[in-house]
Amino acid sequence: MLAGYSLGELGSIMAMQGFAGLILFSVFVLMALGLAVIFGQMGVINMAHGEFMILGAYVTFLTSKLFTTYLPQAFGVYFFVAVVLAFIVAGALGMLVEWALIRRLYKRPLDTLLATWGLSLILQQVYRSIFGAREVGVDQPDWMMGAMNITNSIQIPINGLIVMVLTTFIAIGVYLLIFRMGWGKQVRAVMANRAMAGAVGIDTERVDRITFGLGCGIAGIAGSAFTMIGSTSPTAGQLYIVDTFLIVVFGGAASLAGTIASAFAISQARSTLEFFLSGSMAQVIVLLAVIAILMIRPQGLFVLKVRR
Amino acid sequence: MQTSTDYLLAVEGLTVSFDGFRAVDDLSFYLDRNEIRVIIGPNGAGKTTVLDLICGRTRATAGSVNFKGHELTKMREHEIVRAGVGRKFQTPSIYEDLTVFENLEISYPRGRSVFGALGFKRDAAVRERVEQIARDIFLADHLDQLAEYLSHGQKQWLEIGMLLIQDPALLMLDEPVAGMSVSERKKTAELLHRVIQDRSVLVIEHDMGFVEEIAHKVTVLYQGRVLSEGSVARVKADPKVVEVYLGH
Amino acid sequence: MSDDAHAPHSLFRRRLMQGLVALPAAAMLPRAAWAASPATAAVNTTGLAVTDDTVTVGILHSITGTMAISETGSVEAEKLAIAQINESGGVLGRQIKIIQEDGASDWPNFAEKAKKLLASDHCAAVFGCWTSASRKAVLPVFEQYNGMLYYPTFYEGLEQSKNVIYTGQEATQQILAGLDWVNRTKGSKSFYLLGSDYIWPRTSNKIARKHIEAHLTGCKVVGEDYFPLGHTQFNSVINKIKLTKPDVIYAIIVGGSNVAFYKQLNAAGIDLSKQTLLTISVTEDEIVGIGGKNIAGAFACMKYFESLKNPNNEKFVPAFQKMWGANTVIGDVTQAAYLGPWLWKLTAEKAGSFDIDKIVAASPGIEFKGAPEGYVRIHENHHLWSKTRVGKALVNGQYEVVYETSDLVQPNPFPKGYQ
Amino acid sequence: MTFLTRKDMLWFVVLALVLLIVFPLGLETFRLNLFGKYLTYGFVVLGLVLCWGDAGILSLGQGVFFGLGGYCMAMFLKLEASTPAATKIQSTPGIPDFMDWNQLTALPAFWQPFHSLAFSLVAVVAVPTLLAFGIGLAMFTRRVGGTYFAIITQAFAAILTILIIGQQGYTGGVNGMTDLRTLLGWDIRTDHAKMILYFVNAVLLLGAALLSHVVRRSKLGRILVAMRDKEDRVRFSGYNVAHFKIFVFCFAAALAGVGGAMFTLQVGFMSPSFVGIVPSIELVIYCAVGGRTSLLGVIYGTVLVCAARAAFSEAMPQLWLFAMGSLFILVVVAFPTGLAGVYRTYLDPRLDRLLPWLGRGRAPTTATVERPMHAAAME
Repeated sequence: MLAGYSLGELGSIMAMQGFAGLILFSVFVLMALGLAVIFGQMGVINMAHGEFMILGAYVTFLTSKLFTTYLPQAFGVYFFVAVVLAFIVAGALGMLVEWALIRRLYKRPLDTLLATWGLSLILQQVYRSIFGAREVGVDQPDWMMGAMNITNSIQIPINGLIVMVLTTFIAIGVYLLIFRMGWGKQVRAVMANRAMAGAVGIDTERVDRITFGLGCGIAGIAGSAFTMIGSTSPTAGQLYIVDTFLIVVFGGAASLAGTIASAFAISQARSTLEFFLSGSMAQVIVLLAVIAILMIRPQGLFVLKVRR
Repeated sequence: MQTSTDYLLAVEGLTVSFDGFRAVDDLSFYLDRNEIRVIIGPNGAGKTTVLDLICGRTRATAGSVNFKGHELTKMREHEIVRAGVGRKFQTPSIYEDLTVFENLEISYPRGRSVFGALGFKRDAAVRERVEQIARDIFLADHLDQLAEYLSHGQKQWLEIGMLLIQDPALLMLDEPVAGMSVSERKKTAELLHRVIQDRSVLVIEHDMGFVEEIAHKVTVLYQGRVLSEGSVARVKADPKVVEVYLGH
Repeated sequence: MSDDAHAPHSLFRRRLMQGLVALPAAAMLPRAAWAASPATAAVNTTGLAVTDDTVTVGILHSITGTMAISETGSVEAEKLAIAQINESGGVLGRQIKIIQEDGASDWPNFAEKAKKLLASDHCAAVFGCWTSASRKAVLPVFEQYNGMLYYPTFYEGLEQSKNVIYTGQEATQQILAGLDWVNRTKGSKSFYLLGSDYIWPRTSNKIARKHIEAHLTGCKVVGEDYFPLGHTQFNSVINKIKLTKPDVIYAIIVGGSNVAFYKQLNAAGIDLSKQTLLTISVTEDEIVGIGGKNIAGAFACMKYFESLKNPNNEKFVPAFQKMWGANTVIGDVTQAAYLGPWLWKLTAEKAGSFDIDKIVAASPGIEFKGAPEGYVRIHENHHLWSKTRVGKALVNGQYEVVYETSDLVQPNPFPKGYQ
Repeated sequence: MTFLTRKDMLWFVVLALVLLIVFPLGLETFRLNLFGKYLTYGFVVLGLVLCWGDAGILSLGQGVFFGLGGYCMAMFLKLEASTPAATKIQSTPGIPDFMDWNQLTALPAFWQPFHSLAFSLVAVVAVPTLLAFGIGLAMFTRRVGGTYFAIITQAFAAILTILIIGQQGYTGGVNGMTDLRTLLGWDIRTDHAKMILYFVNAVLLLGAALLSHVVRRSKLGRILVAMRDKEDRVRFSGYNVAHFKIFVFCFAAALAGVGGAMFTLQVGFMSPSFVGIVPSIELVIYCAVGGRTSLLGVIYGTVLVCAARAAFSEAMPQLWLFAMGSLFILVVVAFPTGLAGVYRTYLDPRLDRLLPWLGRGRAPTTATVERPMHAAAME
């Protein structure tokens, strides 16, 4: 299919295609980071992760409405306020859920899966009751729309750039918090031996709650960012859940670097294959490849044992 | 010099490294038929790892483990068991949701394939053998009880019983008397004395009183290597051993 | 089921009514009196849920699950139509009672609920279904229990059942006129076909491809791609489009994917005021989620747009928004759903009975002059004669009508040469 | 060794009475047909009892096996319905309608054997079993288990859904295979046929429950439980753990396939909406509500949840989702042993006091020592 085009055209397409892969990569990292914290660090399977993302999207929607009504002159920057709010609201709900539900199930990881599935049903219906079954439209300020022209033939999506920047910041933040500031050490200590961690003075309940809240908060930010590129409806969260889990599992649950590496591998594979094949086949091939690799090298990728 | 095949178990040049850390480093030792060998050593010396390597739970990076002419490092766990190696874990590893009878029955060496298990009949021979073992391990009155409700000592006995029912040529025990009350310990020692007849035994143990009671030979491990080997008296007198282990 | 057999009867009725209305005394009577509720035994010989003053119908759409996004509008339209019919005196003198069931976006569940509505509730008619899959699932049920389904969605065609009235367009009604128009007015020669990966987009694109290759001279398809339902990443295909530079992007993407597609299209710098995009899957409903700014300039080929200027629509839109909220938008399918109860009422009154077989027999030729889209008529193949229109999306989320076929387009669910 | 204790026997007979007499007499035909549909899920949850309850292997892809069994049956029925006479308006008469719409001009090779009922019936069991064998072989010998296994089975469900929907010329796509009419000339759409199919289904389900009971009562059943508790101990007792896991996974898949075939026969079509992730999780939840270690409990649980869902959603669909979500959470958090657990804790002891003769079925010797879930085994 590449015959009959000039080198210049092909070069521009390659550049844009590379960038498309990078955007997909950022999207995947953003989706998976929250889950990597919750599943990787705590061993909890949170099937309601998608619903926490959509909560972030709805918060962004409400923020945009508030700005349109009360602060129209500041509409250009509402998105940054929304990201912070999304983090706070989703994180707070996450902590509430941890307190009410998750802490009773730490010894039964498979059961967290079922309970959080129930939670996701409830959240979907809550969104439907509050915002209606239809999609809501989240307005963006003009500067966030459209493309940046690098050259005449190379255009870079601005919303993609914003997602990339946001992802970079959050990934660095998570890295610092979990691996540099000792928080991760506490989390891992609690996970390895709850009684012992408690005995050496770690407030285990607080560690659990804040970690879960943090993961949900990051999901909220992801949801907020996705209002730029996807749909906001009560059931939209379901679209992300399989991909997200596979990325985290593929990367090896405990390591942030693993999550990022796996997001990179999957996004590049998918974005390249989609260019040459139809979208459906690309997705099937990538999923199958991921599973095949997981079968061949489970020991290399599964670096962490789930808390039992 | 004997060749390695004359021994029941010949461990030669056994090495395993985890991310560059050599938990067991070029380890060699030999175990005679009917010999009772105790492995001692400070924490982190690699004692449990040696047992893991022999029974296939951990794969060796290099070296060989020869058991009755079988190269164990190339075999899978259940094949090693079927070749005659039994292994008791440090914390009692029994099936808490099953009764004592069922725990022993599962270990009975028959019907180990999927369809063998499906067609397995609980006949007189099975029942007799289970009851006999149960008497040996002081649990004859507990056959119908769920293993979950046994005391810690009884759980240790049950696990030993689960090994005995397979009549292994090599029995490996990881701290069999750890965490027991004085009376339980006494009974366990008595039990072990009985079960170690007519077979080779590899024991990890910290309790020196117990070690002196049973050991034919002692191997002292330190940082994954053999520090000293010989009779209890000889090892106790070895200044290197005193320094790293007994003396602290 | 030819029209002629019943023509004398209906002609007689019309004359009779005209005569009655002309009488001064009759004008004084309450409206229901001249509609003169006929005896229940006469209008219902097959055990439907009809009493002396009520008739029960079913509404069967997804109000939970992923399809609730799309189907909500249809439920609202059907309830509005039924409320209006009840206000104007009901059907054959009977008020309509509604039993609403939730299909829950699950096809076997649709079949289960359809069975309940027919076998247990004995509904005289059911208004419902949205996806083809749900319709295919309930179809055997309607045929077995001899029920009547009014199905509102534009769909791929290839079907015709005695027990279904299709109030939306079959594929050729929606596709051909739009392609002709874009070829004629924009001089477009090359087309890139996109779709969600299921039967409606694939069949529609198949028809579009045949039409482009066989009937539009010098035109060709330069690419065709499908994406799983719910796909949200379109940057790669957008690059492919940029590479092939088609005159027209022909997009049949549905559901949440739409939002992702148009937002990413906009972000990739494809300006829809320069690049022609023709869709048959984005109604005003979807634009709410996409955002008017992201899709402004695109063309949609439908039979109805909320902005249509005609007396019927100018009454319909305010009535709808009064009932369901001033911000509610009305898309093509919503309007088609609104037609269902009205067509059924007209048919029942022409047949003088609720009996399914009589409704089936009376259906061909039923005319509804009050339709918001303008005059429609039921074809013998149970689809509607209706006009095809092209609208241009505006920033405010509405379409501006830029083209309208001069005549009603004949429905042709089994198009020769397109299969 | 007694195969069924008296109490097991009693409860099994009670279930048989409920399925074969109470439901048929107490329900109108169309409701009975619905219950027949619910009972097809019963096959899947029986398999889950062994796979998840006993062996601790949680599969979130049971819908895949249910779907495959259903598709195998549907392929036979579709071919029978697509006679040249019935499809003469197509460009290629004699092939299923959806193939014709997708420009296929001949029946694909892999469809050919489905002209034979015998082949199709074998395929109903064999296809899901073979797939399960392949997945199991790859996963269990590599020691993938627990949450990872759950997530990977979920990915399989996603892949198969995309494939079925994408390859619509061969599979009927998202619409599925619809308009199935006759089985060897016998019209399966009439009320009478549905009644007969209900009884066939109920009897098969009772048979499946007995078969599952046989497996659980064998040493293999005890090894499954042992594996869930202490996998290493089983391995170091000389068993190849992977083989046992593969077996139980295949067993569950085979049962699910039978359920799928019965579903197709009773509902009259098969669509990919059963292959996806959501139904697979729902099946697990039915199992959890019934009590994941009780064969009879899960059947009651399934019927109860499905019936409650139908009743709720008729009245207030919004409430239904809240109710369903809360039920899942409640069961998992507060009643992890489900209905069967409630029975065991509250009803069983009373029953023993009221009807002491029931207990006598259990001999006091070691010969009939039972598992802790013994009461659940058949209640």
